[in-house]
Amino acid sequence: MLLQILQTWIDRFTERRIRRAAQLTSRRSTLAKVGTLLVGGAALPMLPFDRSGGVAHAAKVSPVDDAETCEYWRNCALDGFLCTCCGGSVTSCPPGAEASKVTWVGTCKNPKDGRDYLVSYNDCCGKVACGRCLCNYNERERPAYRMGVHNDINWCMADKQTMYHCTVSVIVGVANA
Amino acid sequence: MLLQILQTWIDRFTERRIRRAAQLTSRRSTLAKVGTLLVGGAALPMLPFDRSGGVAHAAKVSPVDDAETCEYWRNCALDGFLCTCCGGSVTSCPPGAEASKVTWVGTCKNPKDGRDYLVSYNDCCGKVACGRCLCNYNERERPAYRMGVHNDINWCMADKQTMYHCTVSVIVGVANA
Amino acid sequence: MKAVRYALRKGALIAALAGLSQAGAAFAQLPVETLTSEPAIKAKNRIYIPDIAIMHIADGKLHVVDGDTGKYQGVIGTGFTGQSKLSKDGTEVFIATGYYDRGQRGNRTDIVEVWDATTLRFKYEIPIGEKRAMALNYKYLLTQLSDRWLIVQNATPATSVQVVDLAAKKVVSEIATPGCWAIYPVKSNPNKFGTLCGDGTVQLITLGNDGSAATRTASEPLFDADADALFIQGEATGDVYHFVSFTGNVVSIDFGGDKAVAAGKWSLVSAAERKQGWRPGGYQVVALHEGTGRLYVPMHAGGGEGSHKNPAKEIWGYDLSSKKRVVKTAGHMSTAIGVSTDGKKLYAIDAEKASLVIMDLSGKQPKVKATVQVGEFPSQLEIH
Amino acid sequence: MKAVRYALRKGALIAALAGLSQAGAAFAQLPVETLTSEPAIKAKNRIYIPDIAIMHIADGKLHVVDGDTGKYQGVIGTGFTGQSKLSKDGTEVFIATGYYDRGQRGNRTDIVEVWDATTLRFKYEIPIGEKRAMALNYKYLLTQLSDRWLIVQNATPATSVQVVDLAAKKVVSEIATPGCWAIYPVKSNPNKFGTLCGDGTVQLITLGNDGSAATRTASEPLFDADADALFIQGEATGDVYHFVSFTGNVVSIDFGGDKAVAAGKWSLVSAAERKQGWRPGGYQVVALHEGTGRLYVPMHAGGGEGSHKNPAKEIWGYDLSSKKRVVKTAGHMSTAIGVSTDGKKLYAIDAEKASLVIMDLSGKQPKVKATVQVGEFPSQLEIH
Repeated sequence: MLLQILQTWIDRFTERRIRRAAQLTSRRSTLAKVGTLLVGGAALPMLPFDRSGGVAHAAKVSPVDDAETCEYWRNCALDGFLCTCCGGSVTSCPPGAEASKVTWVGTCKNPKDGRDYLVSYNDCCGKVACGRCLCNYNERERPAYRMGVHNDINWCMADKQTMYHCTVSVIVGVANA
Repeated sequence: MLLQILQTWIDRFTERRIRRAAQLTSRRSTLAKVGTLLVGGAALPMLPFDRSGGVAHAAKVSPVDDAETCEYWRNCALDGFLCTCCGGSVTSCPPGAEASKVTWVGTCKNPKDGRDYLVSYNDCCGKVACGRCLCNYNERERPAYRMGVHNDINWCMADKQTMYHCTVSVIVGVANA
Repeated sequence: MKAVRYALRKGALIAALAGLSQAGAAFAQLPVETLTSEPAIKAKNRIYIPDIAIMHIADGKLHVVDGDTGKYQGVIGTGFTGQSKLSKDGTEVFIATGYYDRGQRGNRTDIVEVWDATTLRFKYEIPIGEKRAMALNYKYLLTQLSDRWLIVQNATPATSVQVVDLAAKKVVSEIATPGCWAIYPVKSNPNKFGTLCGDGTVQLITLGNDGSAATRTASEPLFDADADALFIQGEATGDVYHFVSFTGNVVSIDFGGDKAVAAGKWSLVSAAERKQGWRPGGYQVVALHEGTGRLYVPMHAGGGEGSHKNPAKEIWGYDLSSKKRVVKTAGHMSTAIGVSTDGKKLYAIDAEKASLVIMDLSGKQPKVKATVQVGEFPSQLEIH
Repeated sequence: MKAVRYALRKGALIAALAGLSQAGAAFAQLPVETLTSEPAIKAKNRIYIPDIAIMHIADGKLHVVDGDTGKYQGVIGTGFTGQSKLSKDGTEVFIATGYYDRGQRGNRTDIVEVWDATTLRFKYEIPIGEKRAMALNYKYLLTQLSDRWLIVQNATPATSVQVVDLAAKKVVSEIATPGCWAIYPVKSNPNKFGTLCGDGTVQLITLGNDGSAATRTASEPLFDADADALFIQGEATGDVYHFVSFTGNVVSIDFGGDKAVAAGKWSLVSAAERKQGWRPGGYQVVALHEGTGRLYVPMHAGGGEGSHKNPAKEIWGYDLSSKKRVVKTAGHMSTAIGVSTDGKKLYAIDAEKASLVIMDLSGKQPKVKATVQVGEFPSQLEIH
């Protein structure tokens, strides 16, 4: 599933360019190790620190299953504003915002069933930054030489209207199914 | 001095329009009572509350004469970012910012000599908001039907580049000299 | 499952995983999901809260919150010191704003944007003049009189208004209003508005068919901007506007006739309270429910010259006909308040925490029902 | 005079005024002042701190701070996810950024802006393509190779770079760099740069006179992006770049030859520290002073998969030749660090407080000299 998603955007945006440079960096090299990357990473403690200047979620008491908190399991690699706090949900953009065409995919363990799910972190686009519930988790995230698993970039980048509004976390499969 | 300053901008920007509407609201009516306004107002306690989301001056310990604090005597009617915190001073705009052409004038008591000084609150213009040392004091401030003593407006409004950057507090005279 | 998750977070990995694999058997695998966009906000009663975002003043916002639950509904960017106004039918939001083509610099464009009030989608824009007032968000700096007339406050700093013809989608006139500020609609006449002037008079202007000032009258002096200035925001019952003054008087002015005339003056504060410096303070200082005749004001103690924007220590409520205080409740550091259209909820913007406090008015005293953090520098609220 | 002011603030007005009029006699009246603009920043040593301002992401900022005192010097707006770079001669700041003509919407323009580094005034702009990477501020996403070549990182998400000819003031070529990221200048050759690739290789590209890739080589795999990824930011001694890896290794790579080659690998952490999860973390994780051969890294304990952006619990310093740790000091919750050009000061961005911490390195251990709050989301610093 992850490979399929990555494939889709690779096909859509980079095919021609990749062909040109194929002798140097095969497409496979960009993707080959993603599979192994998804397996085996342990859910180690993260330091959730508030960089929102105290404006966002700092004072919030967070029940574990609250999708409006950074600690919600699907957000294990989400860097940005939770759409759940912005008028959307984990699977929907707030009114007036458009889901990004391209995305990156994280792998998060659901504590309820112990399964590792592939989570698509689409950005919602075309509106001012929501500014609420700023989160920053980075499980299995990598620098942008592994673009498909990088989160320090605006994933609205391929859209006509690229303003970053917030981020959803949509289940797109199971990691090791 | 205050009347002179007000006169300057009135002359510059509104003469024609005021003439047109002279039968309804004489220029004098806008200004007549400013003189009395300047006299007698007591320096009562203000509630300096932080609306900057904790980002600006909240944690600052402020000696009385520190021009980088909201409590500095010249800031008795300043609403905005102190240029002293932004790379400028009480009488100079930070590098790259331009002093506003028009301004409003406050009256502040200097605790050192007991005199009431007329203070010109020029905005510095043409750059992003400085974002530091946000203050909000309002001695003798009035709603915008008394535009010359109003501070809830961008005083860069008459400049070619109107982006609001920060505010200075320049002594332009003594109130009751 | 909390214990399991806790163990995981503590790094007791092996034990936790053993626990999880057993737990896993009890749960069905979650299905693959489909990503959508919310077509529109769901809340029936909405509060629209403009935010000048002074730290990033070119990037203001209009936040939309559920007036019943406090749940955040969505946002519209409002540009550089944009003023917003819900359309009379509640289906659109007007935003008078401007942009530089390089953010902080470059070429400037001033427009009225028209947005859908529930889908929060942009519909169209109308070019306006550059005299637009670049002011903190206040009610009455952008006013819709009728389906046709939308009036934009100007300041250069000379004051005037520009008249937008919503049918023709253009500015049709500029009307000088020197020494005057704000645009108050007059319910009985969709072509008429009032404005408060620094000499204490109220001007009434009636638009002709071309949008120019067909008639204009000035009242006698009705207030004293030096000794007891009126806050610019007031609320109306019919054509009678109720303003409050810096020292705590209610000044009612009838906008319905040829000239504006005094329609009563009374004090919010007793002699003792006046002595203690109880005064109104904030940016939106009058909340009025016309049906029940309840008027609310955010009050602070120890006030004096310059305290008129101080946040509230208490909110006081009055019966407008008897002029008696019937409510005295916590102030929530508010600088802007409002009442729901059914009169059953009181809203307060906490300026210190940048939050909206929703109070239930059904009991004897207001009771906090929800508090939601909203934006950075909210100074106004508009109730749908 | 403090007592007098205090009395005033307490409202003991009459007594205070009596005191003041006597005090007044002792002070000359303050003169009327003249308003000016500061022609330029005064600090000799400056730190340029980019801020994505994610709450208002269209309105980023580049803050300038005095590297000796921490005094704030000024700011430049950097638009929507702008990347900034001081020019090689230190007189200009390049900003690769973009704007919509209606803030959050409308027509998009992408440019490189050239600003004066001390007057903080805009000089001119160069149009660039819309593929510009809209990324968090990181070093090496905008790189000046020579007086002529300025290279802009692209992401669509396919990766490439665009080559700006500063003399011609235009983009002259786009070079595909699929699966690779960042632009590392090579000191020995002003037409050459390197880039890190996800397969663990390093590509070296040399520009021809027309700005296209005249030569391109790929190294053998030099790191493992799965097991031990390299942070994208590293620092060079000569042509040798020193990167650190997620698990705490230093990986040195020589960019000087035809192909990039390994130039040493060693561990920042002992076996015991590794077991305790001591790892590098942040966005700018290597500070290097070439003269003294000191290398600093922000470290956190209890780290593991996903902790690579955690702020520092401690900052560790090493002697690059002996590979021995010589400094162990407080971390200041930093996620970005740097050393002054004279090697005498260590700078750290406290990500929690959004502040710059200036440390004096002249003693045995770094000593905090000043702390200054800067912006909202600083993730990088550049030292003049």
